Amino acid sequence: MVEMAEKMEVDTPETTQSETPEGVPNLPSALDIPDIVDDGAIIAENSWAIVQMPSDNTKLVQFKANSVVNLGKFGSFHAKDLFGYPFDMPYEVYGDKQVRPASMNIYALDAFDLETEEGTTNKDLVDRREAQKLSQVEIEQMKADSLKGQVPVENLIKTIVENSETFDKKTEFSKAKYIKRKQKKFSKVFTPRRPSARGLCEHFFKDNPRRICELRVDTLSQILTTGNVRSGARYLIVDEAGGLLTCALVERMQGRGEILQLHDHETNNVDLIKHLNLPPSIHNVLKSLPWTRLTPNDDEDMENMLIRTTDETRLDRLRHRILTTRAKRALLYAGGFDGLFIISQYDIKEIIETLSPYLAGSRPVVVYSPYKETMLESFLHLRNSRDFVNAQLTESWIREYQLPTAASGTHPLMRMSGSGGYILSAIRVIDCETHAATARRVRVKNGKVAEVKSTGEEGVEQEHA
Amino acid sequence: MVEMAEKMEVDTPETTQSETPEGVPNLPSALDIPDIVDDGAIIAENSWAIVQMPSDNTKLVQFKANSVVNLGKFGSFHAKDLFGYPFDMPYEVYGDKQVRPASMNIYALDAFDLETEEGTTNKDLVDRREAQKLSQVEIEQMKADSLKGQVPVENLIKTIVENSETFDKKTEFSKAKYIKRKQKKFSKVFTPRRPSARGLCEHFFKDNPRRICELRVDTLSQILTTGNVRSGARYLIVDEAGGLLTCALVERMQGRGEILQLHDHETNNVDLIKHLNLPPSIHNVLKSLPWTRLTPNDDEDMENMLIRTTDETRLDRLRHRILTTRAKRALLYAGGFDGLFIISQYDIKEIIETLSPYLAGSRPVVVYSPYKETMLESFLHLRNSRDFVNAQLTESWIREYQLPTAASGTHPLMRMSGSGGYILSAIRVIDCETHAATARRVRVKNGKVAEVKSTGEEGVEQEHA
Amino acid sequence: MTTTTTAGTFRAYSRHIALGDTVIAYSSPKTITYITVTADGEFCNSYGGFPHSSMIGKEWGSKMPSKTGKGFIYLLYPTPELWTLSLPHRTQILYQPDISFVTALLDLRPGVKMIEAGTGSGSFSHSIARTIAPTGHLYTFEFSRDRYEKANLEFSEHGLGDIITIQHRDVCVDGFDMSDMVDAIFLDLPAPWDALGAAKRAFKRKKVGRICCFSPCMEQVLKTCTALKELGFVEIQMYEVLLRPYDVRKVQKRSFPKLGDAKKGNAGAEKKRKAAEAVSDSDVPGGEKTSGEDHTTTLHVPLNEELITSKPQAEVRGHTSYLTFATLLPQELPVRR
Amino acid sequence: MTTTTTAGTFRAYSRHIALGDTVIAYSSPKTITYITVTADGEFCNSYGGFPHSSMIGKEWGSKMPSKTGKGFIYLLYPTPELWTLSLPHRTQILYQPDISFVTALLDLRPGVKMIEAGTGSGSFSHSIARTIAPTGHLYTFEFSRDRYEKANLEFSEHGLGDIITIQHRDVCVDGFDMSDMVDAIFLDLPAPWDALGAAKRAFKRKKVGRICCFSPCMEQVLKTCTALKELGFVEIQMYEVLLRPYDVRKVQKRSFPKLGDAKKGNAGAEKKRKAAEAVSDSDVPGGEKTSGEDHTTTLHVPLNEELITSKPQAEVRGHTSYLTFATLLPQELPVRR
Repeated sequence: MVEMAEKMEVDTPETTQSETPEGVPNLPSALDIPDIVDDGAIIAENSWAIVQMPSDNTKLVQFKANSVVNLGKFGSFHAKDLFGYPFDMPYEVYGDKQVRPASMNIYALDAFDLETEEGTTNKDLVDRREAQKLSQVEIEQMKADSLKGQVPVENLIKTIVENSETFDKKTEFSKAKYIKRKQKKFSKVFTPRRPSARGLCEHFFKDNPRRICELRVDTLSQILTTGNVRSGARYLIVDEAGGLLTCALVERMQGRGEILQLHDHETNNVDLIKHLNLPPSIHNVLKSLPWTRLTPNDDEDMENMLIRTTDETRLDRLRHRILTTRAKRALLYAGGFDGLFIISQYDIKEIIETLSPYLAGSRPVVVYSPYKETMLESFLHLRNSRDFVNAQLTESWIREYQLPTAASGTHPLMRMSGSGGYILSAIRVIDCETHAATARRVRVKNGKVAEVKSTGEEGVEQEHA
Repeated sequence: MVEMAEKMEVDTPETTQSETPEGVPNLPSALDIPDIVDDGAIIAENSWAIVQMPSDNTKLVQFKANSVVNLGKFGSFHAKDLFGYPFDMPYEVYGDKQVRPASMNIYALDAFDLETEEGTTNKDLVDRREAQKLSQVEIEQMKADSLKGQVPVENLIKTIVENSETFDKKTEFSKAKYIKRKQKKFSKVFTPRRPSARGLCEHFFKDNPRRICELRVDTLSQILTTGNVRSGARYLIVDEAGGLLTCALVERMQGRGEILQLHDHETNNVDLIKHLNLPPSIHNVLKSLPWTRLTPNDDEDMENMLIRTTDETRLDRLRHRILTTRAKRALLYAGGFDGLFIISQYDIKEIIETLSPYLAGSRPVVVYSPYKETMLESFLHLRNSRDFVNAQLTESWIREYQLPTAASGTHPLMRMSGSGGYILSAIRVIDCETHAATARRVRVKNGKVAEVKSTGEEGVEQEHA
Repeated sequence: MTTTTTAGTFRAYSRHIALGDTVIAYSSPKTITYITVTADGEFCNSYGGFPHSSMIGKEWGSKMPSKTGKGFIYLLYPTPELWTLSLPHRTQILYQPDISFVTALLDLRPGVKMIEAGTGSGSFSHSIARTIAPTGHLYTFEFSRDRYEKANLEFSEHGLGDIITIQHRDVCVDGFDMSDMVDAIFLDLPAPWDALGAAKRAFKRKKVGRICCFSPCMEQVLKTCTALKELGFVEIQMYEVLLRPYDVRKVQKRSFPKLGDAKKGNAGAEKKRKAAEAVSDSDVPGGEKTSGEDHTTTLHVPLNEELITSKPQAEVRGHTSYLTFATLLPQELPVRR
Repeated sequence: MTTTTTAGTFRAYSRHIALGDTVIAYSSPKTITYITVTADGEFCNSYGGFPHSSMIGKEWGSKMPSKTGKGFIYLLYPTPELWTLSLPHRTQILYQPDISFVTALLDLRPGVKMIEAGTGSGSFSHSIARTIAPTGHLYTFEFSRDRYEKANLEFSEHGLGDIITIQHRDVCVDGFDMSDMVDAIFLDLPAPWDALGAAKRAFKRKKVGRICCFSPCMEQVLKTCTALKELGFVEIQMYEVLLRPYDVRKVQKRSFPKLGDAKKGNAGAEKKRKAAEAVSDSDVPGGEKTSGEDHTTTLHVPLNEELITSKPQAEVRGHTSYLTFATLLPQELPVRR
């Protein structure tokens, strides 16, 4: 357990993407990554966690060696005290910024002596204030004891409930609500969840949905299945959802395969990936190429370039950058990708037209957007195209229930998410009447034609000016 | 009961809308209509009914004195045998085209000895054909007896179920399905439902949704509430849903109030209304005006018209038609309507702009469309307009459940309607900064200005050339 | 040609606001309250005062500035639905989608005689009265004395006294004390099964009756269905109805950054080329850090190309109640002619 | 740079069809079947024959004409989802929305050890194998001997033998005979509560475990929840997931018939005026009967103005199952460093 924890290091994509600066860089592909499912289950120095608080709100936190994690009114604790403990189980803040695994009794609370009494109604309880036998002083004393770790939180709450004069007259529903309220008020139990694409999706969908293009977890799950995402495959991706979709792909690939990202600007904004606590090797599957470099730019023309420096180190870096860019472009032109994933504010139809030639036959294109209207034209395009079959436009719908375990009746939650976005998908096909069997001519936007041989396992790029 | 039944006469809007041909016609308004709720509950000669068959399919049928109603494989019967009986209860076909009230036992069928046995699974029953102890000859004999009325249908089905060797091994769900299937096969029980806007909506939504613009019953119900539809009010309506919305308004007004319909062509297509079995007087609330006659046409200029006939009867009809049209137009221009309802393939924004000046203050405009996209521009218009508040665009969602009374588990139906359309609504307001307090200038499309005094209870039309 | 005002605003539409009318003071879809117009009253909100006297004679729907001129309200006509939205939530109210659907499936229309229990805030009672007036009648029952008194007063103030009869009664214990009287029944009770026997007696014996039980929890539904079945109700059906409200907004159509644009010399690429040519200080592979929001330098965005988009509101109502409907067939077969 | 084909199509993507591969023969979204490619086989549909030998070496996704040239099929790669669609429905299958959501909420990924019961058609098993390969393992249990044998054969034909272990067993009676072994469990059983005790034992003792019970009926959910709670599972949550598919079509934007058009003399109004002026035979007030479809004569329709509209398909799936999830906390607290 300890060894595993010590192996963990947090690393951002920026640092892991730097390659050896000599000659044509080998784009690293990590094939023999150890099974990391178990490794990540333990909290280590610099681990990120999605901390779920008693209020059910979540907070994205990095556990640094010297940091004190502040949960607001729920208290604070020294991060290092959790190193070596598992993620995803409840811990309790007590005493002076101390922390320990929480008693399992906290979960028993919501059911205790709440047998069903159907007769009780809330008719006569409206507008009546709660009557409590304990004095405020007594309650404060118990709170202090609980904080010091002398009284378990569940006992505190149980005592308060038992001393409520109105509690018995409440309906089941009101009782459950009452306990939940007290729990939120007194409990200092939190769960540091191990970040995953799902966890990040749930966290940001609540906390800052715009950051992830309002992509909801069920919709994300549909994208992965529709795209047949698996370890060892090679994907093309345009991810303007902060990197959430990239996170999901990386997680399902676990270091095997390849992801080529097309993006705006010179650097790729897939910030969220740093929260996944992945070993650096995992990041090797990720490569990125800006849209503006799909064809060679003048600044890659080293021979005719005005160079003001004579510093060899800088010149090496320049050479390296140019060669890396060329290698990535060659990777794209080689084609034969196993899936194309798009979340973008740009015209979806143009992106599909530009990138679908690089998809292998019978591979899916999957597009997500929070606005259906932005995909309607592309849907018609895919449905009418000879290059695609099975075009579909869907919306995922999800409903969560309140369950009888919460000591009141069973029904769907009274509030739900209105929308989790829309998915457009289709499967790339090879229409033999328009495509030669052995080679297919790929029309690139600026009029150049790249011929891609698809007879062997290796796509060979042959560029004609 | 008998008297009520005899009072019933079926009448189509075409015949009821003809007015007395002398002079300026009084647009009839029926104020003292007797309560017709009870009258319509009995089947009479020429009544229309929505006949619900054992298959749960429905059929729209008129019960004429000499007609034989054919329910296809479920048999046929003489319509007149039902005259005087109530709508909405089950009847049974038997013998030679005979019919009688069905035994209530038919409803008990779906539950009989189907106690819950959770242990049973369908694991080993897949692909196995049903084993029946009765021979085909025996079953045919029982069917014949049942048809002659000697064996009640529920006994027939019960016998067949009891002789099924596989029945006991079925899961609850399969048992319920089995009985339902047998019911559909042997039962000759049908329910003639009294047509209502709801019934017509349900029938056509299943049978021919295009006829009613795919308007679903829950959406229809939302329109009526959003439009504050009530007896005694005055409504403007554009109904290209075959008259379904008009039916709903007429039904909720029961002869009190006024409906002015704007429509294409010279006659108004509100065909469905004839199915409501309404007394002629009810139709008096309905008036209609074609779009092309919102301003006077040349063919209303009797003085300068080329007249080829000298037949006084025809001339009278012509005069009457012209005067009626003018009276209806005056009715529109008088304004002060209590609601504007629109189902139309035309540009919704243009219709709203044209008709909303005739809405009284604080009255709703309610638009329905099966396509949300056709209303988006209008929504933005209403939201940004100074003449409207509370603009809303909604979609109704409905879910039906299979209940434990059907002897298997409780869950939502496995198939549901995907869409019942969209509703756009807003409330007309009077912005005092742009409208004078006592008179408001109404800009009519062709540049004319109609000034509507709204100081008194009567709107007075003053047209200026 | 126009309707005349009867006693009480709620009975029929009128054109102008009169003394004693209930007025909906509408500021925004979320800020809706009600006012009863008195001779010398004044409605106040954070923008100032709105004297009742200035409301009288105004057309319904008028925009009214506050005395200070800082703000305004719209004076709306009190439809049952607006009135419901204007209520301080004394108890759980029925929402419009449920009200509408129940009204349709109980076949409510002028002339219908009906039972409602409990009355609650009277919100649905107002809707029912609107739909069954002028010839129908609503018998409504309320268990809580407070709510009974409040609703009773409101019904008469709103001119609905001849349409609605309210009684203070626990119908689960004491029933309705009605027989052979009504066409439709609506039960919003924690234990509707206790009232179903009495409900059955209240239905007209020679007519088809319709009932609806409104229950938030599945456990209640299961129990209700069993009871309905045992009492001989047929065509038991259960539904949920919800409304999904949409937000609409215009988005800029962004054209995809053209391949090879860098060569053709658009501003952004030009800038970058120069930066690259210089290779002086900012020579990190991958170059300049640009903020995620600033796309303007690298893109060709054709101006004024807009797309109207819509999407469901982020958080919507997920559940109100299960609506269980059933039919009671005539208990006496009518004599045939 | 490209993946190499391992034994069995399902294990990894390949570029070209080979002998022994499973091929999805796709004619339309509703007409999908599967073929196992043999040396001398032939696939036939109503358009004629498609010899297997001609498939070999073709790129996945190729359009293949029938021998007669009358029709064609697309030769698609067998993703677990397409394979599921191609199955004759032997038993109720799990649909893609549920499969996707369960996969996400059980945190499946390469390396996960998992239990599934029952195997059913093996449809979900294929999806699970795709997601947990190459380092994870699925233990799947099937009660029916027929289905067990069929699935067992399929798993090995599909090259999934080292990822999936299938056993013929009634887990409700005999349990899983596994302890301290798995990260996740999926139960699609009529009475999952009978298997929950064994499930609890099968979870890794020092890890957090996730379970999902798939049940169509509410009664099953209620019983499952009670059992989960009693066994100490926490964070019990229940969801439904559905997909709503949309139809898209272009509609002609129709401009509203302009007021006063009749005067300005558009064709339709002109025609009508003439008819009216004549006042000869068709002089019924209200005039000519025109069919509801024929709007062209009276309207100004600006040509080529189109609006792309979408709406949900008329009939969609309304329910598949309730998905009940729960967490089992570590049964032994790990030793801290």
